[in-house]
Amino acid sequence: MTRNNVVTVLDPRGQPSGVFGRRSSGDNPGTILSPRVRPVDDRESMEKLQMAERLDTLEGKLIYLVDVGFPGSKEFLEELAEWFKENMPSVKVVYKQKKFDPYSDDPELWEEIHANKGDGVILGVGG
Amino acid sequence: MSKKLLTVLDPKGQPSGIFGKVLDLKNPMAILDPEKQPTSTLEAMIGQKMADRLDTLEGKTVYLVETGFAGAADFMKEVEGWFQRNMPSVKTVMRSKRGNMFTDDPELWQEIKEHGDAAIVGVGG
Amino acid sequence: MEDHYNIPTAPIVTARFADYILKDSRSHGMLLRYSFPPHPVGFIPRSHLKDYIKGNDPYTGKPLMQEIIDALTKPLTEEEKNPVVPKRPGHPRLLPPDTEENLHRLFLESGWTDGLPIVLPTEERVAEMLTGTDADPNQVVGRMSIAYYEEKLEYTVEKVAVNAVMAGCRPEHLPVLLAIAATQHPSLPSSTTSFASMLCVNGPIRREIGMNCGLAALSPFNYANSVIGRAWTLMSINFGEARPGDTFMASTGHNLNYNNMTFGENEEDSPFEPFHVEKGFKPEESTVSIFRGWNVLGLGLGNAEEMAKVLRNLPSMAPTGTFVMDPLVARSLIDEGFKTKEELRKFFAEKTGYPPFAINFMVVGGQTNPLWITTDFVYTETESIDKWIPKDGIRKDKKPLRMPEPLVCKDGICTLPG
Amino acid sequence: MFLRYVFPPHPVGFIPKEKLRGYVDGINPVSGKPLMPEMVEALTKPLTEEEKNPVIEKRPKRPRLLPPDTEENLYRLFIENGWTDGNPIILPTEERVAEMLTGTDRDPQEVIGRMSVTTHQERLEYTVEKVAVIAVMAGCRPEHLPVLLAIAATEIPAFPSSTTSFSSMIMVNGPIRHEIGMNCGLAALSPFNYANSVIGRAWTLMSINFGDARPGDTFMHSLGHPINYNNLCHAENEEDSAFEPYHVEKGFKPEESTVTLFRGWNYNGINLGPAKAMAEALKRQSSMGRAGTFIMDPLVSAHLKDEGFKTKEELRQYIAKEAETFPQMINFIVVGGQTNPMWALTDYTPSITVSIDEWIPKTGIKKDEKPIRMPQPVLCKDGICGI
Repeated sequence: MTRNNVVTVLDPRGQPSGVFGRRSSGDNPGTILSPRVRPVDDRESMEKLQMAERLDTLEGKLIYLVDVGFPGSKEFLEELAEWFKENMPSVKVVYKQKKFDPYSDDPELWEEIHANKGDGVILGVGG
Repeated sequence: MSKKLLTVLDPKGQPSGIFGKVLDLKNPMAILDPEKQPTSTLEAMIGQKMADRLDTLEGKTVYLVETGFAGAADFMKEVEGWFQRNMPSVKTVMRSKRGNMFTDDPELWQEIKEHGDAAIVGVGG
Repeated sequence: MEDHYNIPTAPIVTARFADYILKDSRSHGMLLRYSFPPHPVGFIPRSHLKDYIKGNDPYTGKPLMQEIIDALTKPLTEEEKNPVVPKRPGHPRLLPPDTEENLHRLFLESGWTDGLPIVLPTEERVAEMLTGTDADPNQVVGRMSIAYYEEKLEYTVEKVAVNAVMAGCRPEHLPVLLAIAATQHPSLPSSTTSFASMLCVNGPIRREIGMNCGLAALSPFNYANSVIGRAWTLMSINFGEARPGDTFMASTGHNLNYNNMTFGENEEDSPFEPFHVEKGFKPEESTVSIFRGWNVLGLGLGNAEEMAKVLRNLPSMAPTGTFVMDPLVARSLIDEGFKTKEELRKFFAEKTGYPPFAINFMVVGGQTNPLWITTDFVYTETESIDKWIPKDGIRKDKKPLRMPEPLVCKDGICTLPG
Repeated sequence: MFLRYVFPPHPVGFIPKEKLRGYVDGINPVSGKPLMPEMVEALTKPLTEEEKNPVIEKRPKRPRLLPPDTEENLYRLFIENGWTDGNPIILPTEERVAEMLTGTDRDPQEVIGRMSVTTHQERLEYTVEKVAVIAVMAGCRPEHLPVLLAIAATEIPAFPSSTTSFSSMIMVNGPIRHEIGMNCGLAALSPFNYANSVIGRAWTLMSINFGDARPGDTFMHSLGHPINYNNLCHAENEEDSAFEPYHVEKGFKPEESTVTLFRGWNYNGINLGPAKAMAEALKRQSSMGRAGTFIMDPLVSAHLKDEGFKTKEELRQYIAKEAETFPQMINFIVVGGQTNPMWALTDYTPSITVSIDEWIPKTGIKKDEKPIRMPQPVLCKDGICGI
């Protein structure tokens, strides 16, 4: 294999597909084993997602602390609640745990926060 | 692939005339480190002769030596059973080799030399 | 929460993953307002957590709590109002012509290989590889990503052929690789826990392309076992976009990623039905079966009771077990009274408390020792190879490349050569 | 020596007594003759001439060069003779081997060892040049040669032949790790690093060609072992480890470069938890003997220091007591990218630790003008991810 004659080769990489993985639905916790049946999202639908309008202040607001299930999340959010009690006592905080595992959706919880007129959510801790 | 002819070197090691030898009992773990394993040479091995055979086994003492592999002891018991059924005059002596299946056992060979006429050794596998 | 319920949300992630999360969210359009306490928050004393909350976000240097409050109160910027998912440019079909030496360097420095020598995928070699199937080179075979939320890369029959050439394969191997690619499973799915995969081939193709199902099948002594296992890893790197530290987060990594424990099941010497027949395929169909897990205990000796004990003692995250055993073990299990794999599964389920469907058995080996290998691998799926085989049969070279055949123990006498 | 072997059917282990009785009363499947009469005959039939003067056919010395041929035919020759691991090789032309030999000052014809995958069969002898041939085949560059020469000189094969499918591990310490770009951090055991890949593979190719490994003949692994492809080749993460490096514990100076070879069967890679859990895992581990080599992420070493274990020795004593085994059977390696505080328990025992420095050229490691490096993993920037 003489190393100096010039050759043309093909590119080995796949092509960007505009298709993204989406978190698995609540009723099927845990990573669904076959990539073919996992829920997917595409560029267009993702670009339509809008962020919510922000609050003018946290004073007097109802903030949900949502624990996603990674080790240390509960303790961290409890310390967070402690901080609000000491520094912003008017902020009402509610601690909630997401069902299933860190990778699954929890529509009932979001519905509950909405129904109870939660003003904001602090979600964590990933890592 | 170009049709040009190339010359390449041979990747294999050269026959060295050096062979591994059965391990001595004092150092059974030597098997794990090639430098400590005793070796023998081609010439030394050619120099070893096989013993003359017996005219018959009738009335002789045959040592049945099991070397430690799984199933060897049971197999040797069956061999002993066969002699008792088919050649009752043969006196059989059951022995297990000390150390593990890779080590030498000079004391046992000495014992067989003094008391036995022949030996059946096994079962490798 | 943000889009559907219009409720502002402040996500918190530890600083270790800051780069990854920010890049990941940019590629998803929505610019969530993250804040980063130091890593990790698990397994550490409460006092540390208190300091984190009073302290700064190490990534941005700003006070953590202030960041969290801003995330919920500062008005949306223009950019946040209309998220854009950047459209990534496609890769060219051909790379710029260059010398072979420079191309070898390019493939290594771009991270398109496993570090070992490759066969450069020239147009001529890829065309020859494509004779291994009747499928249209431009047919999309699937999409893959080693991570969960990353953009998946799409690949065609031709792209599979490119990676097959790189791995050192011949056309006769292509149908097996296309079946693997069709499952869209990467061999090294990204997890900080360092996953490994296993690949078992069943059916007539094992013998036709000279796979090793017998003596030393899991060791590097067989051409097909080596290049097929390797090709799966090259496809996972190039279709799944594996970039260590960026998309591939395995802390120590896993040595099985080199060959993915690729073998053919020893159907001929096994007293049980072949694995793919258990999964509903006909014996004369050829298939690949894929497994994923972490632990491989290479030395198992003893009866079913001992096998169950070893599986029970195996600390694993998943209540699963897959045994790979020598034909001698399979026959001694029959002697112990287990007539079918179903009976075996029931026995093991009782002994370990794992669900029966999560326990698998495969037979491979050359009958020189009644050995079994214990793994915590979970079975994911079985895919047919036949639909990728050309109409007029597997495309073989005039004189197929074969490494020396191990002397397989003929049943019963199984004599060992001198 | 033509010993008079007699062959009962295989196996004789783990089978019921009646079956063994059947073998003894039955036929020797190889010769087709009744077993016991053959055994009697082995002791009574007079020696033949051939048996009186044993001759061992002396295997001829192999030529240094193979007959010239096209590239394609040479690839086929190497595969069909079983001289490779099945994956593509770089053909060892004289030009490439000469370039590889610049990686050391040692005389190419110096014999540096003899190896056999068996304990008793003829060992094959090899020179510095033969190691360079293997290095070229594996895809190495001159900068890797010193590590390979150190491994070759131990005469230890990566898969000594036993019917129980051995596997081995290469672990490198000292400055050479970074000089030749080895990976001791994130994904170190996975195929993402040039040096880790080609060095690990080279030991397998040496064991095949110097150890004369021929499956079914000298190589009797019943199932084989997937770790034989790369032999867990990695470098220790000395920088992020809370303990002293492995080779320093074994008496080498930190600035010395060494390679350590291990051997074992089981890789148990997914464990969390403190020293107590490590002892528990070792106690429960099912394997021959109670040896244990823990392969741990740097985060684990930091946790263990927090738990109060100042040195590896203190940790070793604690675990040995808890797991009721000998302290010297326990070893620790720190490797990983600190994304997960996990440790792996293996039943690997260290065979030997040897210096690499004696094989390095006087003028230092021979590097290419622009050394080949695969993308470096993004290591955890110190500080924000420390404890």
